Order: sequence, then structure tokens, then C-alpha cells
Amino acid sequence: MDAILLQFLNGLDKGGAYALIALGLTLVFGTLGVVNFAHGALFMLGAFCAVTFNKLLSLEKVVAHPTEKTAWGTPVEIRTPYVEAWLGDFGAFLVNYSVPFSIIVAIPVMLVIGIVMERGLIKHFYKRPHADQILVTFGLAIVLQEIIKHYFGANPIPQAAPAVVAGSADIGAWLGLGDGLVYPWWRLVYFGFAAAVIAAVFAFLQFTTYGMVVRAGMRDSETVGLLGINIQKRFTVVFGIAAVVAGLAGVMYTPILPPDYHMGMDFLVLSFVVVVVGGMGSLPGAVLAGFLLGILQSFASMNAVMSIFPGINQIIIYLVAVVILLTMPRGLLGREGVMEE
Amino acid sequence: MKQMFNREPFALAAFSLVILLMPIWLTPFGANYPDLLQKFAIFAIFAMGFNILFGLTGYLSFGHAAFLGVGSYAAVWSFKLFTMNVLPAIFFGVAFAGLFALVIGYVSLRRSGIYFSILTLAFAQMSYSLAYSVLTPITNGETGLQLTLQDPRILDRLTTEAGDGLPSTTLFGLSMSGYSGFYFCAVVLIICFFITRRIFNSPFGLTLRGIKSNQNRMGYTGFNTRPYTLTAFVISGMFAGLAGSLMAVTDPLAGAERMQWTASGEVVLMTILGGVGTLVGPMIGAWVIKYFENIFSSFNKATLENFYSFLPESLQEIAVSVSGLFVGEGWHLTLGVLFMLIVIFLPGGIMEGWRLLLRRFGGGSGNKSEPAAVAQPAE
Amino acid sequence: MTNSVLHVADVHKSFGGLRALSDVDLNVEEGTTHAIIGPNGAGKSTLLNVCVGRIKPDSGHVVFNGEVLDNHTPDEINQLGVSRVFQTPEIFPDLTLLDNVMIPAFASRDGSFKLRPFAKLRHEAAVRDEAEKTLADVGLGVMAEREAASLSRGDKRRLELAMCLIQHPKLLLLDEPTAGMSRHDTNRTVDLLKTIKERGMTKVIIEHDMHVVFSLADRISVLAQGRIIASGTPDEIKGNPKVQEAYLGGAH
Amino acid sequence: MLKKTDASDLQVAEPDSARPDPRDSFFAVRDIHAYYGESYIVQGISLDLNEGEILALLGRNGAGKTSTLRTIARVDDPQLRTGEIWLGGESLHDKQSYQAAQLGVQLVPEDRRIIGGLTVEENLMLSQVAEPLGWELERIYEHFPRLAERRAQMGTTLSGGEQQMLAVARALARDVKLLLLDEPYEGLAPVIVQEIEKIVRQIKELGITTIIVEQNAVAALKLADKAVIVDMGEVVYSGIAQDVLNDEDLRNEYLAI
Amino acid sequence: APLSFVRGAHAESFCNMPTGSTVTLGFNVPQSGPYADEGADELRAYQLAVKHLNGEGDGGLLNTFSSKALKGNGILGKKVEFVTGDTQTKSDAARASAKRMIEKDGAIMITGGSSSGVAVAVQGLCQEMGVIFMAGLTHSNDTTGKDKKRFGFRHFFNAYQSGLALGPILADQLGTDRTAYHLTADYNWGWTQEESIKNTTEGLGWQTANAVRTPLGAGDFSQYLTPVLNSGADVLVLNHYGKDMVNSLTQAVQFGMREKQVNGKDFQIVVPLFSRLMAQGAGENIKGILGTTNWNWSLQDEGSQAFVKSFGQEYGFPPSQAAQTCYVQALLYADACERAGSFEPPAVIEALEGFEFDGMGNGSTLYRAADHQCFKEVLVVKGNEAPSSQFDLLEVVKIVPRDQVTYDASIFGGDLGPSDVRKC
Ligand SMILES: Nc1ncnc2c1ncn2[C@@H]1O[C@H](COP(=O)(O)OP(=O)(O)OP(=O)(O)O)[C@@H](O)[C@H]1O
Ligand SMILES: Nc1ncnc2c1ncn2[C@@H]1O[C@H](COP(=O)(O)OP(=O)(O)OP(=O)(O)O)[C@@H](O)[C@H]1O
Ligand SMILES: [Mg+2]
Ligand SMILES: [Mg+2]
Repeated sequence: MDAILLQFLNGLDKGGAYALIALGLTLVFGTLGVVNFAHGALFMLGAFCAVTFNKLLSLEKVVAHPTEKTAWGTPVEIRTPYVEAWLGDFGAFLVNYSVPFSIIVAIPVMLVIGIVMERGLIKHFYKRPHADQILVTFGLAIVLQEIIKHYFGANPIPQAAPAVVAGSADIGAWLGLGDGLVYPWWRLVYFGFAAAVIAAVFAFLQFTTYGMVVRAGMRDSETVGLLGINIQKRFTVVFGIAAVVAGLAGVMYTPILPPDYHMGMDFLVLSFVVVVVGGMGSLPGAVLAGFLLGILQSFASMNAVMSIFPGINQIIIYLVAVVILLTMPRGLLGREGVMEE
Repeated sequence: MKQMFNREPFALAAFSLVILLMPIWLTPFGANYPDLLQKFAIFAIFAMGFNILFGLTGYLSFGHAAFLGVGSYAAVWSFKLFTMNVLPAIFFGVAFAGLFALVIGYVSLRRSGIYFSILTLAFAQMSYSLAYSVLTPITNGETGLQLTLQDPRILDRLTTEAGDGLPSTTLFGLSMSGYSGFYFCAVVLIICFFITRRIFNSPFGLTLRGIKSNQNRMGYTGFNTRPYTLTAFVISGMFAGLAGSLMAVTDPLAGAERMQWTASGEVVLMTILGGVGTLVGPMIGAWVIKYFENIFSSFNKATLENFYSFLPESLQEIAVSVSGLFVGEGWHLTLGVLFMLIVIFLPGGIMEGWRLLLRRFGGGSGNKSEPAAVAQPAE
Repeated sequence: MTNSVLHVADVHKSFGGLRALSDVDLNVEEGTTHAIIGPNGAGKSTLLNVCVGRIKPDSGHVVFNGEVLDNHTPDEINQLGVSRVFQTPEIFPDLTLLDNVMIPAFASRDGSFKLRPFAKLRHEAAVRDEAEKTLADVGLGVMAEREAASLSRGDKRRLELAMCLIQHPKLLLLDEPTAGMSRHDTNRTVDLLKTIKERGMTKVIIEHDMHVVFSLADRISVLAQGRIIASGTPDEIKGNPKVQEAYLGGAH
Repeated sequence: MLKKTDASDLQVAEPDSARPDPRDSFFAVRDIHAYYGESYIVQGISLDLNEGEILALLGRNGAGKTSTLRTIARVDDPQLRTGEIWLGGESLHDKQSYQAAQLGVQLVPEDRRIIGGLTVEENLMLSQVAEPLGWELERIYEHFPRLAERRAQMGTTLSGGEQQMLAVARALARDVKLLLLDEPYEGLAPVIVQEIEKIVRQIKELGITTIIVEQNAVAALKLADKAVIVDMGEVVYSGIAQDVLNDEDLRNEYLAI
Repeated sequence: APLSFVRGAHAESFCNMPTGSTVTLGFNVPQSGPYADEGADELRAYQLAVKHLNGEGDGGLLNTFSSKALKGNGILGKKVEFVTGDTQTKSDAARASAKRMIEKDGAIMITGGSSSGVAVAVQGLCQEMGVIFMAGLTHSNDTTGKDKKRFGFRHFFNAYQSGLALGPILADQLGTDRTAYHLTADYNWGWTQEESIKNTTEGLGWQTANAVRTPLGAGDFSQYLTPVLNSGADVLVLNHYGKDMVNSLTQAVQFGMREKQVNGKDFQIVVPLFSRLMAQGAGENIKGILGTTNWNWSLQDEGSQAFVKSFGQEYGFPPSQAAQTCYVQALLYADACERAGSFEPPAVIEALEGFEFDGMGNGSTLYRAADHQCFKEVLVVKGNEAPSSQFDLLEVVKIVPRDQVTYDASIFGGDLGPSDVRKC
């Protein structure tokens, strides 16, 4: 019973992550019709916004120790973080909350990255075949991740959640289900955050004419232009939003998954699967698919299940994808004619 | 399209010459050693086959590596169970890959566009995950399927006694490693080129291009498109299986990661890089990528230093440190930059650049025998 | 009374609330040209869609040469000898005109699926020559090597017409074949259609251009709000008051 | 392509030198040359229109009518290489299509270009996004009751005629100074043609300057003040609509009526 | 012999016998992919080794090495040169790169690597081509077990030894009444380690609540961790390496498993195979976690000291265990050639088999002839609670003597194969 509940929580949590990561992609891919293989890289860049911010905060003053020497003969270094040196407790507070704070940093940074990317590159590829889009965005992804690797190395870099939410919440007590039923605070935070961002993006694109215009522009940008709408500008904005969403997903994920330069690629395929299973060009679809896959994945990994179907946990995502795509021609909520040829 | 004379023999002769002389003309590039030459030939086959599906029908399979993997496994098993002779291995490799493609294609082709791509991706990823873990008894998982001294090799046993070392793959006694291995692959590649060229220039090929252009119309024109796309899928699956078995022939090992999505992605990139739907483009794309992977990754500080040795000390320092970013561990970066440059400046891949050249100088309006020759503008 | 090639037996089709076709009955006789006219949105194209299997009727049947087309796929129907020109041209945009016309030729020669991957296109001289001739017939001969996408609107229609003619269908369905054609080309097309009529090809033609209709049609059916409100010879229809207000308006 | 016919015996378009300064006339096109990629399609066309006038632009298939209109509407291809376009003293030749549209140019394209995946109403709403606006939905639905009935239906499932209405309505929903109609009667039943003709006349009464491309030359000419005939991307006749109706050999030569 | 008509020069001799004044070694390390940093560290070690072999620098371990055959004048008087390649931690790529070094660059020995899959694959290749392979970091039992090869040698310890070493310490630190829950990377190495640890702990009288296979690169392990919470287990064994280990450990700690109390005992996490780079990746979470490692720079014996000294002076930070094992392997090969007085593989193999040596930082060591596995001390370590520097992450709990981690070669089967194989 507890096990089920916990797995359900895991599913929701995963789902939140998947949905959030897929959300940015479905904006660019399902709405603008650009096969953006650099989306994973955006996710990764977001995470490294957090890393960089944290590194800046924990810059240290290094002085050589007068007497002590290291095993290899160089003098021992005495390191004192600047922020704490200057700001005292507030400095410590900053460091402690570096992940949430780096959101504030990440939003403008990712927005700029997104807009530059769209203006400088993607813009010229809307009318090009998907093949070209794949090649150029994949190239970009590699370049971005190699740059990160060059500066941060290949090893994961741990990011701590703020102390207050570092531990785990005793949900058992809340629900009166006895103890032993704990869940990490940060994951609950992440879930809430995901839900909020998703809702915000929806409000912006589903319930505004803005969204409709963008949809129309994707179908036939020429005609939309003939109606006096500067569709290019709107595409840029949407791309910027997508970049920000991807970036935030990355920032918030760092305490759960110590980021490394390759994490983008690790999530790339998954996010495509989620978007397509959700159905091309449908935001609700992507979110729904995210949660569906997340939850199924959690339950498929339960020992009971695995003992019946060994290895099911390895393939569950793809298995579900196949089943859904074969039973529903356009995924869960896909719109007709989007990316069907 | 109309041709005064039959170009086929010329095209074929020229192609064969280029391929067979690779050990010579690749020398200045430092790429003239057996393993890389073999890889060039093998991945050329892989990409060429992939292009039969993607280039002609427009169906973008994102799981083609699965067939490569199946081909390899089948071939290695044939080495383990029956004989070290490569012909049965190749036969099994192609056959199993073809069957696998038939099944996956039959299911996946019920969808089109991105939905098709993701279906193929999903199947490939499942194959990969299972091969890596649960199916270890068949695939030997992470370490990969290898020959062992305990293998039965029943056919060989009939004639010879088991040596105390591992036997090497042979074509009736001719060992398939080193240069002989390359020439074997090269011959196969030439055959594949011939086949591909025929397909491109056949009514069948035209039909496939029709499907790519307007599948809806094909229906009202009286074509049942499914069998056509399925045939194309299976053929390219068999090419992949052939490539896979050749990998095993030149180096009897089969690893699961050959099926991973990155491998599938690689062949997609090769094809696009060289030029989708062109005859030799995918092959060239394959060569470029494999060249960077094997040669650029091998440059280290020392290599660079004596490369720039002609420069004065200070300049050498800079040159080395700058280009150091792009070679050795930085070879990925170079590849990424290359991808972007090509697709930005040569939409339509490397072959497009070739055609531009022809137009500039040869004056000829592109290469007409290329079925995918770009639209000829109105006079 | 000659035998009927196409027989549409009280076909119903509605889209959501909207009744696009209601108990439509139609008989097209061998070798005749049957025109269907009617206001926009009357259901003419929908009727053709039903005939070629693009959409399934809610009820009723379509019978072609005694064969009931209830669950035939479009390609099977075409193989039986039904070709269609669409209202908005359906061509192969990124192929040359020649290829555009050769593909249907292969379809009618090799059937819906025939695997000859190694046959040489170069050796298909017969097909190519016929294709070139057909292109010439519709007046696109000089453009044979051009990419179809680069054609003007009217030229696209003519190309699609050629794609159908080369199949020598028993029944040719034309959805506004001369729409957007200059008067000059319209006249040529009419002549062309007349000649193939002499070859004894049965035609169903949807047309708003009355010159075309009256110079081609042996029989005319008038469709309005999804119902056939009148059917008869051109003269009967001209005279019919219902048709006057429902369709022709004050003009004629 | 079509054989270039000798136009010597016809009244040739007067040289641009003789024309007024484009800034002064309400709408003026000066010697525009446009290309699709490398193919040279619009080969030096010039037009003049006063406010409220209707111009009939005639010619064979492939003559370059659509291309001309598209060039005026400033869509990406055909690409305008040289020449000037002026509307109410504003230059269009250096603008993009959406800017031209905001200056009051509205193209009703030949294939209607109803946007897929959107309902009729959404298609209309699209043209009410960018200022300046024209008729509001209510008024449009009054004039086009058919659209009112089908407002919730997917735009692309409309019948040809309905789509044509929608396309025109879409233009009227904006503040139109120059209306470009590309074969508005194509594929329409005579009754509907009459309806649309009515609408066009209303438009004329509203004083909206219009260029109409039409194969049904007679219908177009009856409506128009001026007429221009193009062939192979060049103006071969430019004059008064009525004259064309009267001029036998001109009609035979280019309009075959 | 197929290569002969290219290398006609020295037909019928082994591959790449050095003819000129130099000898070329091939360093095949991961330069891209998850282990790129480890690979970089291995490369540093190799370059240092080459320096020392050529008599440059401070000579490093040449001074402490029990065998005095090496004179700092290269190998057998030939100057040592090297070529590098990227394994990408993929069998195919690793073999391709190794082949390049052998076929193109004339490397006479291949060494390096950071995963067992790669090690076994390259080892197999080297056996076929008659080139000696000195494995880098590889911990699976198979490398010197069922996949052992005559031409392959491993200095690094293995999963089985981890078990043997860990056993007693677990017993006296956590007691003998424990219930373990395994999370195991679902591939070859993971299984062998799970098996080894299980055997030991069950030998101690522990229960095994469950052993769950997790997909490689799962990223988020929550769905595998929650069942642990109320499984009644009080020890979590993470048979993960690299990213997987960093992630699963980080997340396990987030699930409160370090504070957790189960039936009166405080919950414990064990990571059988540790490396400093992983510890860095796991950050705070590593503190107090038990595991084993091949070598750590904090060791005080003169060999370790000497190595840390010259490495630190060269690069400004201490070496990782991967670096140490690679450095030692390079020296051992060179030394074997010297002692054999020839580069001919059979002679070199003979010189290495059963070789006893000391002064390389792992105490007295035996290269066992039966399976080419090194037998030496194994370190049981634990995440440092109070690190004095950003490198001081592991604290040595116990140095387990060599005889405690020695086992019978026959238990893993396998067959070394012949030493005179195909010739070039
Ligand atoms: N797929 C569809 N979904 C919903 N309604 C449709 C669909 N297809 C057609 N309709 C409706 O059915 C009616 C008949 O359409 P149809 O295209 O047959 O008219 P038509 O007679 O061809 O008109 P036109 O002469 O203008 O082409 C129209 O009102 C149209 O809106
Ligand atoms: N996208 C294109 N690329 C290349 N050439 C084109 C393109 N579109 C049209 N053309 C060519 O430009 C010429 C003029 O085309 P346009 O559509 O303007 O003619 P039109 O007068 O509108 O003919 P119609 O009355 O048939 O619509 C034609 O020869 C056509 O082939
Ligand atoms: Mg119609
Ligand atoms: Mg036109």
C-alpha cells in the first residue's frame, strides 16, 4: 500500500520532470515545426546556469600557508569564500539558496540564448527540410556541450538544495499512514514548480490569441504575414520561452541529478518520445504523456512487476510509446497534419 | 533524364576505381590503414542503404542501427556455431536483419512522419536495452559477443582440429583481417553501389520518389504504397544487416551499443551530411564522420607540435593551444562545427557543393544522372 | 439503353450536423459525359470523394461496372479504371512533369504493386514517349523537364489532367478541370476532352463554367444542399426553373 | 513557355517617363522585375491607379498575373529585384509583406489559402490581430450568412465557394486601401459569382481601390475602370476597360473571346 | 599472413617490433563520454611514466620500484614515444582506436581504459593481433576471469577482491546481524560485483532483502529507492559506478537514508567500488559511506609518496587511482621488456607472469601467472567527514593485506590461450 503510494509519488515527480522538459520542446517542435536536437543542450545549459552561479558565489580567496606543505611539496592553500568574507551570514544564506536564486539568473540568460539562437540560426531553417534542421541543431548541441565540457569537465558537479528542503518530508505523518513514509522535500518542490510553469505556459499560449496566431503561422506563415502580422517576431518569442522553460527545468533538476555536460543528450531522446506520444503540436498532450510515462515507468520498476516481466523497467517507456502510437494514430492529443509527412 | 548512351558501365568503372584505389589516395590523409578503410567501406554500405529508405521514400527511420546490430550478432553466432567462413555469416546477417526489418517495418509503416520515426526509435532502443542486459545469454551484454575457444564451430570441426588460439575469419582460407578484409568489403560495396544505382534509376525508384512527393496522390493513382515502402524498408534493413555482418567479418565482435540511438543518429547524420537522396552523398558523409572520429581524435599535443614545428616558438605555442581545442578530446567540437557549416552553406549536403562547383565551372546544369538533381530553374 | 458504368445508389453522407449528401442517386452510362452542376457546397466534390473511396458513405453504395465499391481502397478503385482530377491540383510537386506523368502510366501498366527494382527507367522508352505525347496533348510539352511546383495554377490543372489521361481510365472524374484556365486554354481543354470522348471514355465532370458544361455534357445532374434536384439533357436543365434560381441565377 | 506574340500593332504601354511621379498618384507600380530563384518572371511591369478605381489584370495562364500581385503584396517569392511600388505616398518596395498589409494592401490569393487546423471564426480573427482593423465579425457575418452558419467548422473543409467568401471576408476584416483579388470567381457557381460580384461592387462603392485578376475577362472588364493585359511578364496593353471590350483583335489575341 | 605484403619489411615477426631508435606505446583512454575526466587523468599518468622511462623528471617510481631493470634510458635503449586514442567507453570505438594505433602508428603495446566492457573488448583484440594489453581501470571479475587472455594483464583489483576486503570491515563496523538491499547496474560488471558482495555478506550471516537491477544511466533512481525504505533492510549496497553511482547515492541520501533508523540500527549505505572522481561528483553525500578502492593518494608508503610527489609537481593536484594503476602498468611493461631483454611478446609475457615486485604503492605485489591478475593490498575507505582539501575526500579505514584478498584462479574458469599467435 505504502509502496504503491510512494511509486505514485515517484511517477508524479518523474512526470513533472518529463512534462517540463518536453514542454519547451513541444513549443519549438510541435508548434514551430522545428526539429530541435539542441533542446537537450538548452536543458543542460540551464543546469549549468545554476552551477556557474554557485561557483561564482563560492569563489574563494586563496593564500599559501606559510609552513605546511602538501604531499607534493607545494604550500598548502588556505581557502576562504569571498561572499562569506564580505557578506557574512547573508553570504552563507545566498550560497545555501543558490539553486533557487539561480532561477532568477537563468531566466534572462536562457531568454537571451534562445533569442540569439532563433535569430541567428533557427530563423533560417523554418522553411528548410527537417533533415537540415536535424543536422544543424545537432551540430549546435554538440558544440554547446563541448564548450561546457571544456570549462567544467566531464565529471558531474553536485548542487545542494537549500538546507530547509534538503531532507525528506514525513508525508506518512500528514496522511496518518504511520512513519517510514517519507519523501524528499526537494522533489515535492520540483513537482510544484513544474506544475506552476506548465500552467503559466498554458495560460499564455492556449487561452490567448497569441497561441492561435503562432499555430496559424506555423501552418502558413506567408498568409499570416499577408494579414499584417509579423510572425517572425512571434516565433522568436516562442523560441525564447521554450529556451527559458528548458533552462528552468534544468536548474531545478540539479539537486536531484548532479549536472554534467552530457545530461542534455541523455534527456534528448526521452523528451522527443514524450512530445510525440503526447501528439504533435499539442501542449496538453505533451504534459499528459509526460505524466503517463513517468507513472508507468515507476510502477514498471516495482519488484513485483519486474519479477513477472524481467527487464520491463528497461523498456517500459518505449513499449508504452509503441502501444500508444499504434493504437492512436496521432499520439494522445495530436493535431492532424502536423509532421505527418 | 534522357540519355544518349548507357552511362552505367562508366559510372561503375569510375566508382570501382575510386574505391579500390583508396589505400593509395587516402595515404596523404593518414587514413590508409586497414581498419579505417574497412570502416569506410562498411559505413558507406550502411548509409547507402539507409538512403534508399530516407532518400527515396522520405521515411526517416531513427532506429536503423538495430538492423546493423542484428546483422553483427547473427554473423558472430555463425562464426561461433558453424564456421569461420564469412559467406554463411554474411548470409545469416543479411537474412536476420531482413526478417527483423520486415517485422518492425510492417508495424512502423502504419504511421508516417515523425510518428514513424519515433516508432522505429522505440523498437531500436528496446532492442538495445534488452541486448545490453536481459538478453546477455545471447548477446553477452556489455562485453559484447566474442569468439571463444569453447565454440563448437561444427562445420570447421569436420575438416580441421581446433587450434589452441582463436581462429580468424576467412574467405576459403584467405584471412579477412587487414587489407584483404578491406578489399573484400570494397567489392561488396561496389556491388551495393551497383544495386543502389539500379534501384534509383528504376521505375520502382521513381515510384518511391512519388510516395515521398505526394503519398496521397499515389493512392488515387492506383498504387498500394505500403508494399513499396515496406520493400524499401526491408532492403535498407538488409543493407544495414550486411554492414553489420561485415563489421563482424573484419573484427568478430558484436556489441549492444551498435544498436543504441546514437548509432542510428549517426547514420542519419552521415546521410544528411553527404546529401539526402543523392547516390554517393551518404557514402561521403560516412567517410567524413568516420575520418574525424578516428583521425582527429588521435591528434595529441605532441602531434600538433611537430605539425606546427615550422612556426617560431611563440606562434607554435598559440597554434598548438588553439587547434588543441579541435583535435584529440575536442574532435566532437570539430564535428559539430562541421555539421553546422555544411548545412548552413551547402543546404542539401556535400553533394550540393559538388553540384554548385559543376555549375560554376563545368557549366553543366548539375549532374543529370543524379535522380535527386535539384530543380532545374525555368530557362 | 446502354449499360451504366457508374451507379450511385442513394448515398448519404453527413459531416457532424451537416448533411453533405442525402439519398443521391446517379447513373452514368457508358461512353457518355455526365456533368454535375450545383451551387458551392452542394456536395459535388464530396460525391466524387465517395466514388474514389476517399470518404466512406454513411449509407448507400457506389457500383462501378457491376462491382460494389463499399470497402475498396482508393488504389483498388483506380486499378478498376477510375481516375480523378481534384479541385485543388494533387500532383508530385518536386518531380519533373515527365515523372509526374510517367508514374500513373506505370500504375496502370504494372498494377497496384509490382516489384521490379532492377528494371531500367532508360528502357521504358514506350512509357516515356507516351508521357511526352500526353503532355503535349495538354499543351505542356515544352515544360516536360520542369519541376511541377513551379507551374502556374492553370498549368497544374493541365498537368493533373495529363496524369489521368495517360491511364486511359474507363471512367474519368473531373472536378472543375478548367477552373482558373484562360478562355484560350479552356477551349483547348474542351476540344481535348471531346477527342477522348470519341475514344469512348466515360466522364463525370463538375464544372461551373456553363460554356464548358453545355459543350461537353450529354446529361446533367443538378445538386443542391446534397440532393439531386434535377437531372436531364442540357436543354431540359437550361429550361428548368428550379435550376435557374438554385444555381444559374439571373445570368442565363 | 508560351510564344511571345508581336505586340507592335497594339496600343503599347506608354513609357515610364510619361508617367506621373509615383508619390503623387494613389497607387503606382514602376517597372518591377521579380524572380523565382533564378527564373525571371515579372519583367518590368508598371501600373497606375487612382483612389477608388478598379483595375482588371488579364492574361494567359503563366502570363505572370499572380506573380505581379504577389510582388505587390511583398511576399518572399517572387523576389523583387528592381522597381518601385507606392501606395498613398508610402513606399512598398522596401517593405515586408506584413508591413505592406499594415499599410492597407490585402491579397486574396488564388488558392484562397485558408489556414488549416483553424475554424472559420479563428481564420477571421487572425486578420483582427494586427492594426489597423476593418469590419468587425458581426458585420462580416451579416454579409456572409454562410460563414456565420459554419463559423465553428474547420476552415479547410469548406467548399470552394465558401472558402472564397472566407478569403474575401478575411481581407475586409482589415482596413483595406488596396485590394488584390486573384481569380475571385474561380470555381464558383454562377449564382455565387453573382454574389461575389455584388460584394465586389459594394467594395467599389466603399471606394476601395482594387486590382482584379480574372480569367472570366468579360465579367472583370464589365466591372473595371482600367484594364491591363500582361503576357510573359510584360505589359502588352494598358488602357480603358471599355476599349478592350470593344477591341476585337485585342480580345482574340490575348483573351480568346 | 595478410599484413605481410604491406609490412614486408619484418614479415614473420610479431606486430610492430621496433626497428628504429624508438618504441611506440598506445594509450587508449576515454576522452569523451562519462569517464572523460578519468581518461584525462590516465593520460597525465602515462605521459609522466613516459618522461620517467626516458630519464626525464625526478624518475618517480623508478626509484622505489623493487626491480632495478629500468635505467631511465627508454626501453631496451629505445626512446619511448606514444600515441593516444579515444575509447569513448564503447567497445567498437575502443577497438577501432586500438587498431589504429597498431596498424597505423605501429604501437607495440596498448594500455588504458576505464570500463570492463572496453577492457575485455580491447584485450580480445590484442590477443588476436599478438599485441600486449596492459588494462587500465577495470573492476569486473571477467577481465581476468572467464575473458582472461594471454596477452592481457590487469593491475587493478576486481569485484571479488572488493568483497573479500569489505567483508571483515562490514562485520566489525556494522555487525553481523544486518539485512542488505542491493541496487545493481544491470550489466556484466554490476552482476559480478553484486554476486561477490552478496557471497561475502551472506557469509557474515547477513540477510539479503532484495537485489534489484537498474538500467544503465537511469538518471533518476527514485522508483528503485522508495522500495528500500520499508523493505526492512538496514544496509543499501549500490553496485553502481560513475554517473549511476553519483546519482543513486545523491538521491538515496535525499530519501533520508543516512539519518534513517531501522530496527534500532542506523541505516547504512555501502558503495563497494569507490573513486575520488566519483566522490567529487557525489559531494557532501559521500561522507561516511564505506567502500573499497585500488589506491589512494593519502597512503604513506614511499612508493605512493614518490608518485604523488612527482605527479603533484607536474600537474598541481594529486593523482586518482586510475592514474596510479595506469602509471604502474606502463612501468611494469617496460620493466618486463628489460628483464626479458626483448620486445617479443612471448618473452615479455613470460617475464610478467608470476612476477613479484614492490615499491609501487600497493605493497608487495604478485602478477599471478594463472590469470594475469595482480594480487596486492586492497584499501577499504570511507567518505571523509572532515576533508582538509578538495582532494582529501576519502579516508582509508583499513589496508587489507594481500593474502586476505587472494583467491583460487580456477573459480572463474576462462582460458588464457596461446602466447605465440598470428604474426604480422
Ligand atoms: N471533411 C469535411 N468535414 C466537414 N464538412 C465538410 C467536409 N468536406 C466537405 N464538407 C462540407 O460539405 C459540403 C459540401 O462540400 P463539397 O466540397 O462537396 O461542395 P462542392 O459541391 O464541391 O462545392 P464547390 O463547387 O465549391 O467545390 C460543404 O458545405 C462543406 O463545408
Ligand atoms: N514558385 C515558382 N517557381 C518558379 N516559377 C514559377 C513559380 N510560380 C510560378 N512560376 C512561373 O511563373 C510564370 C507566371 O506564373 P503566374 O502564376 O504568375 O501566372 P498566372 O498569370 O497567375 O497564371 P494562371 O492564370 O494560370 O494563374 C509561369 O510560367 C510559372 O510557371
Ligand atoms: Mg468542389
Ligand atoms: Mg494565377
